[in-house]
Amino acid sequence: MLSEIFRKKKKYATINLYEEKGYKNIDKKMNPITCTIKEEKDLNDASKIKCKNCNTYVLKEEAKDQFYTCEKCGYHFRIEARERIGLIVDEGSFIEYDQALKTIDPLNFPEYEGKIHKAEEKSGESEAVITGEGKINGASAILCVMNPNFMMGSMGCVVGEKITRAIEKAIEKRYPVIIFCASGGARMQEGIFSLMQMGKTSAALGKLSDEGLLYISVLTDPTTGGVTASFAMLGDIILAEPGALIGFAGTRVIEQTIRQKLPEGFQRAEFLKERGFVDQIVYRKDLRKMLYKILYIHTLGGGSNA
Amino acid sequence: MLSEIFRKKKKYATINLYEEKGYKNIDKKMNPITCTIKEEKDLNDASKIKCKNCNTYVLKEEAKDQFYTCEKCGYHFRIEARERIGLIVDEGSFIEYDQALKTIDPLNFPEYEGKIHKAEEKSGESEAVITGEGKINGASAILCVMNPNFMMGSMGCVVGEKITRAIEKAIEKRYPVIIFCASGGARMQEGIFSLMQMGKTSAALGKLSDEGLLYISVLTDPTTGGVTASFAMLGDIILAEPGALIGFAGTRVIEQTIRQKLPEGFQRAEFLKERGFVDQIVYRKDLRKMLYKILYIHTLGGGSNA
Amino acid sequence: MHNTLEFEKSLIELENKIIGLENFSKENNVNLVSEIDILRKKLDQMKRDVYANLSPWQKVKIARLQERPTTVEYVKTIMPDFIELHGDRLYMDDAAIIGGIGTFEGIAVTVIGHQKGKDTKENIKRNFGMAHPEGYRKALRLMKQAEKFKRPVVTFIDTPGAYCGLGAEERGQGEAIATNLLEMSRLKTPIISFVIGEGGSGGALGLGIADRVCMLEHTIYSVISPEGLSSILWKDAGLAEKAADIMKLTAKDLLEMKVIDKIIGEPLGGAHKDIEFVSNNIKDYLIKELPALLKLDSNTLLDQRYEKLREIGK
Amino acid sequence: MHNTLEFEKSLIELENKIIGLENFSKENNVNLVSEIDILRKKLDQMKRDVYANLSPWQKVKIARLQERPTTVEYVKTIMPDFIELHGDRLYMDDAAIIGGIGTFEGIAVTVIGHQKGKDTKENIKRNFGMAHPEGYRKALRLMKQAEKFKRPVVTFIDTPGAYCGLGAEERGQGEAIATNLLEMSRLKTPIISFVIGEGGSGGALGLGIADRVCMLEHTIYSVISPEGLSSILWKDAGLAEKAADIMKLTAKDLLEMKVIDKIIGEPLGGAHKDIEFVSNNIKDYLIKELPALLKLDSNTLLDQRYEKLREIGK
Ligand SMILES: [Zn+2]
Ligand SMILES: [Zn+2]
Repeated sequence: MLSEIFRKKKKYATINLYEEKGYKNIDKKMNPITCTIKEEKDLNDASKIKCKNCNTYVLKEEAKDQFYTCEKCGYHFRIEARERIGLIVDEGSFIEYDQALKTIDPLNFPEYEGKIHKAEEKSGESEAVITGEGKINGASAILCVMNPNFMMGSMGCVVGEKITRAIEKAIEKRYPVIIFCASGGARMQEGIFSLMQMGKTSAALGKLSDEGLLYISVLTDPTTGGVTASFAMLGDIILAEPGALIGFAGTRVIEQTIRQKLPEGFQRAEFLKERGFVDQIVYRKDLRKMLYKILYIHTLGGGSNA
Repeated sequence: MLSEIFRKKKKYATINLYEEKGYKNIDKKMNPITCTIKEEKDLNDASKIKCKNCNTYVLKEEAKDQFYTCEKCGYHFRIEARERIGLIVDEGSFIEYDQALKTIDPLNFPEYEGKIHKAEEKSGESEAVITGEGKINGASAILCVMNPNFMMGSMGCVVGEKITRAIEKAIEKRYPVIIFCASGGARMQEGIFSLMQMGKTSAALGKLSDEGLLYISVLTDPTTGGVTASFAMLGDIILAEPGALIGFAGTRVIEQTIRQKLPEGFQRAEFLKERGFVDQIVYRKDLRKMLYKILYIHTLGGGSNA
Repeated sequence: MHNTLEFEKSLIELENKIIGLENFSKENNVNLVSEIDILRKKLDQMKRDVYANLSPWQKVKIARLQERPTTVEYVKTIMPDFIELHGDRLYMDDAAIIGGIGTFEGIAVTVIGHQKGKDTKENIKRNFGMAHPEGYRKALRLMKQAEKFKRPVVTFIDTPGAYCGLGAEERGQGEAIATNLLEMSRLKTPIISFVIGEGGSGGALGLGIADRVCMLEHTIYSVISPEGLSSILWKDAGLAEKAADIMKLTAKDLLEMKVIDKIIGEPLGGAHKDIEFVSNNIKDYLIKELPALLKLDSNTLLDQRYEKLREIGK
Repeated sequence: MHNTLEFEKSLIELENKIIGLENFSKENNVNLVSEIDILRKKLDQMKRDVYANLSPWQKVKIARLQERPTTVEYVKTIMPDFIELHGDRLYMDDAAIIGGIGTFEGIAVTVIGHQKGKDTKENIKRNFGMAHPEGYRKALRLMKQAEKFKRPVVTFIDTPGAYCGLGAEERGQGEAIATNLLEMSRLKTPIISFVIGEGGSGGALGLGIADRVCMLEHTIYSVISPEGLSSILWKDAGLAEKAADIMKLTAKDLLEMKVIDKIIGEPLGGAHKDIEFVSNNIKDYLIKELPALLKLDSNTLLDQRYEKLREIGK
């Protein structure tokens, strides 16, 4: 209870304690990054990647040290879900859920199975999201991390189901939920089932909210379509990586609709913050620290659950 | 219970019943109007009033028959609170509350008492709002009716207190509340006390809402300032009379701030409806019927309290 | 009839021939009663065959017909005392979604639906039923009001999709729909949804989280338009018919896949041929389903609604 | 110091003279220690007299000083781990109101306040602390979040008033403030408000419904600005000083009238002379008042908050 803390006259002590435990050493604990970047296809040299923003070729090793951002312009490369997990959670703390879950191709959609196989091969993953629990500087959380390279991070039944189960697990364990969004939208090949995953995941977040539990949404490049119109926008706190494309409709669709080019920076993270939909833009190198800080503040709760 | 109604197979019967009881005869029951119009000062002839909108001179008797609207252009003249009550409630059903409540001039403000006396003389009323209970075509409601001619319908402690008491009475009796707003804003002569009436009335409406009771706000010309920024905008349903000026800041203040003329129709009821702040524009002649209709639908409740 | 559907052409041709015979019979005083009767029966059978075997693409065409009854027409016939309530109390009144209150069978009901126009002028005002964020926020405001006053909510779905434009993105189309999904999933009052025309993607779902979801017989509900799918799959929006064939977007498909609860029957030729017929079917469904839903305590209601969503693609 | 206040001129003159004497003493090696000490004491006494007897108009001037600490500066000193959270999730992030979370004495707290700029450039960005509806809606979003997570809310009030412009009217300035008044009156978590500069009318009250309302010593809180009142009463905004005299807008007036609960002391010369001093006073007040408020069950908390509002002008 707060009042007890106050009575003990531990005046202003907590903040120092907190600084000690948390922020200062956090960078040193960062996990080694071992995965490779797979999204930048136009490589001349396997050891280099080209920055989409400033067209510089960056040494992969150097990019790694920069949390996969361009040293020159700060551009954030898209990264695989497992690399993301490596950047965020304490080493060895991640326990994956439902890894075996695979789509049943509910519409018997032409060529869908082949596409899934290809995506599996290319990514080494079984679906477009990895879910599980882990610790961030010691603070437990449920994490759902989308993979922008697995069929463009599209949401079908497996993605919806894994995220829903993870949220339900969070309710059971009374953990906060963090979802890293990266998606081209709903997965067309699963038709109406993919649309309904928007409702399912949102309903699960409604339950989480009713339980008074925290949900942090982290928007990374790209977050669009059905993911934007469901869990991406439902965070108690919504963070975004710099420059991330975030929107409901795709750029091309809008340009066709309004018959003009979109203005520079439209649907970028900075634009969304300006428009009131993002709490903060956080550089990837600061993300772990920021998440920990929010989790830490949150666990202090208010008067009644502290 | 609805399910009982359904079981009895009284299919589609209720709507007819309702038409019979309510709508059809409602206009015939309209009270005779006996008060005089006091706001239009520039009269050449006591039997005529000039329409501010189309500059026509209208015979008072004829205006009365038109519910104090201009026959030619439909302009709604400002009307006194008692005339309004006469237009709305069933004859003889109105019971006034707190008529004796008078301001104590809390700031000892220069010339305030004199102004109050003048307003009393001019209007024959003791304050800028009349509160009480009455029936509309048999349906009970608490009514607060502001008087645009009593110190410009400004809200001081008495206005705030009378409205708050009326809301509290509604909670006690489980009646719906209807407030007819007409106000130039907070009453400067009561300083911070007048500002605090915004909080007081809004808090009372919060309690009313928590009790699941209905509040209908009717915006008439003019509804501005502190009244707009409190109870006027808090209706579950917000109706407005055509052409009514409705806004937070006064026209002059805005024009000074932005250093340009305001566009035609800005801050008028129709503009506010377009902008999403008014549910419907209702002609004065239809207001009683509309209010009854809403009260009637409302009393049917949903499944659990029908 | 404007907007003749391709597959109706032979039916219309036969109908015109029958009318010709009738006129001939009358003018020349030749008795053709039994012959015409046989032809009429044949025509009726042909119509039944055509409408019983519509292809998905034909369903798409019917679902989009401009003559098709819209939300406001169903509301008028089902709830003659409907009062429209405007505005989101935040930014704008969006005419692409309408909402309000009225009485049905002696109880107060909140109705909300996408609203297409009946002609070009109205369609411009109503943005062809494609709502902006403020439309979804108006819907949410009215749903919260319904919850407060314990009124059930009925929604009518009829949209090509949420609008894809600058303003819609700027004002948070994604946020608005997402918030509706979440809030509808926990709204403490029964919700029943009817797809009455096009159920287009997230824009449809934004009014579609419900305890019961029905589709009229000749409507569609899908994650993307057939044109959209074909242009993504085959870079050719002209292959929409082919796309429709694989999408499973008809009422029959969705009922089989247990995504919806009920198909509401339409008259031969589609809802616009006899709106009373469809309205009565909707009324009957409401009369059958509402009492039981209204009887549930809100925890059970919400648990069942959650389970319903939870089951899809589990 | 820029922006010299009229009534401080003689104090500054004397101070300069003392500094002159000190320099003279040092340069010429003349011992003036005791003389200077006497003068310093005199100056101190003069300052005390001036600041103890400020006229309402002088208070207005101090409350509006550009050097005066703003919300973000108090937040930084009181809650060094503050995380700012942006946006109303509806239309825009309004820089005239800031909000976020942080820890205070080991508990999580939500802080919200008007934010003026420290120079012209920042003031343009922050609209001189005059919020649009989206500012009040951001505040409400953060307050509802605080309620959900059982965090107390601290607000800092410092605004000439809510902005009076086209966009503000179009997007419902009145609605936004009104909704905050209602929602703050029933927010199930403690709220403590501090007027740290100007408490201007409805724009101030929109963050000001609270369980405890404090004013810093040299702040004002009023239904209209002195300029506004004088231009209405006497058609002359230049008579603002005269208006201020009759308005009862100082902290002392409001405490006497029982509209506020406490005056938070400022250092001699105003809060900007020693922000730590003021921050410590604010901290002490929070430490004294928060525990008891946090202990109340939410019904009692809300009943007491209601009674507090209810009593004003009863
Ligand atoms: Zn670069
Ligand atoms: Zn006229």
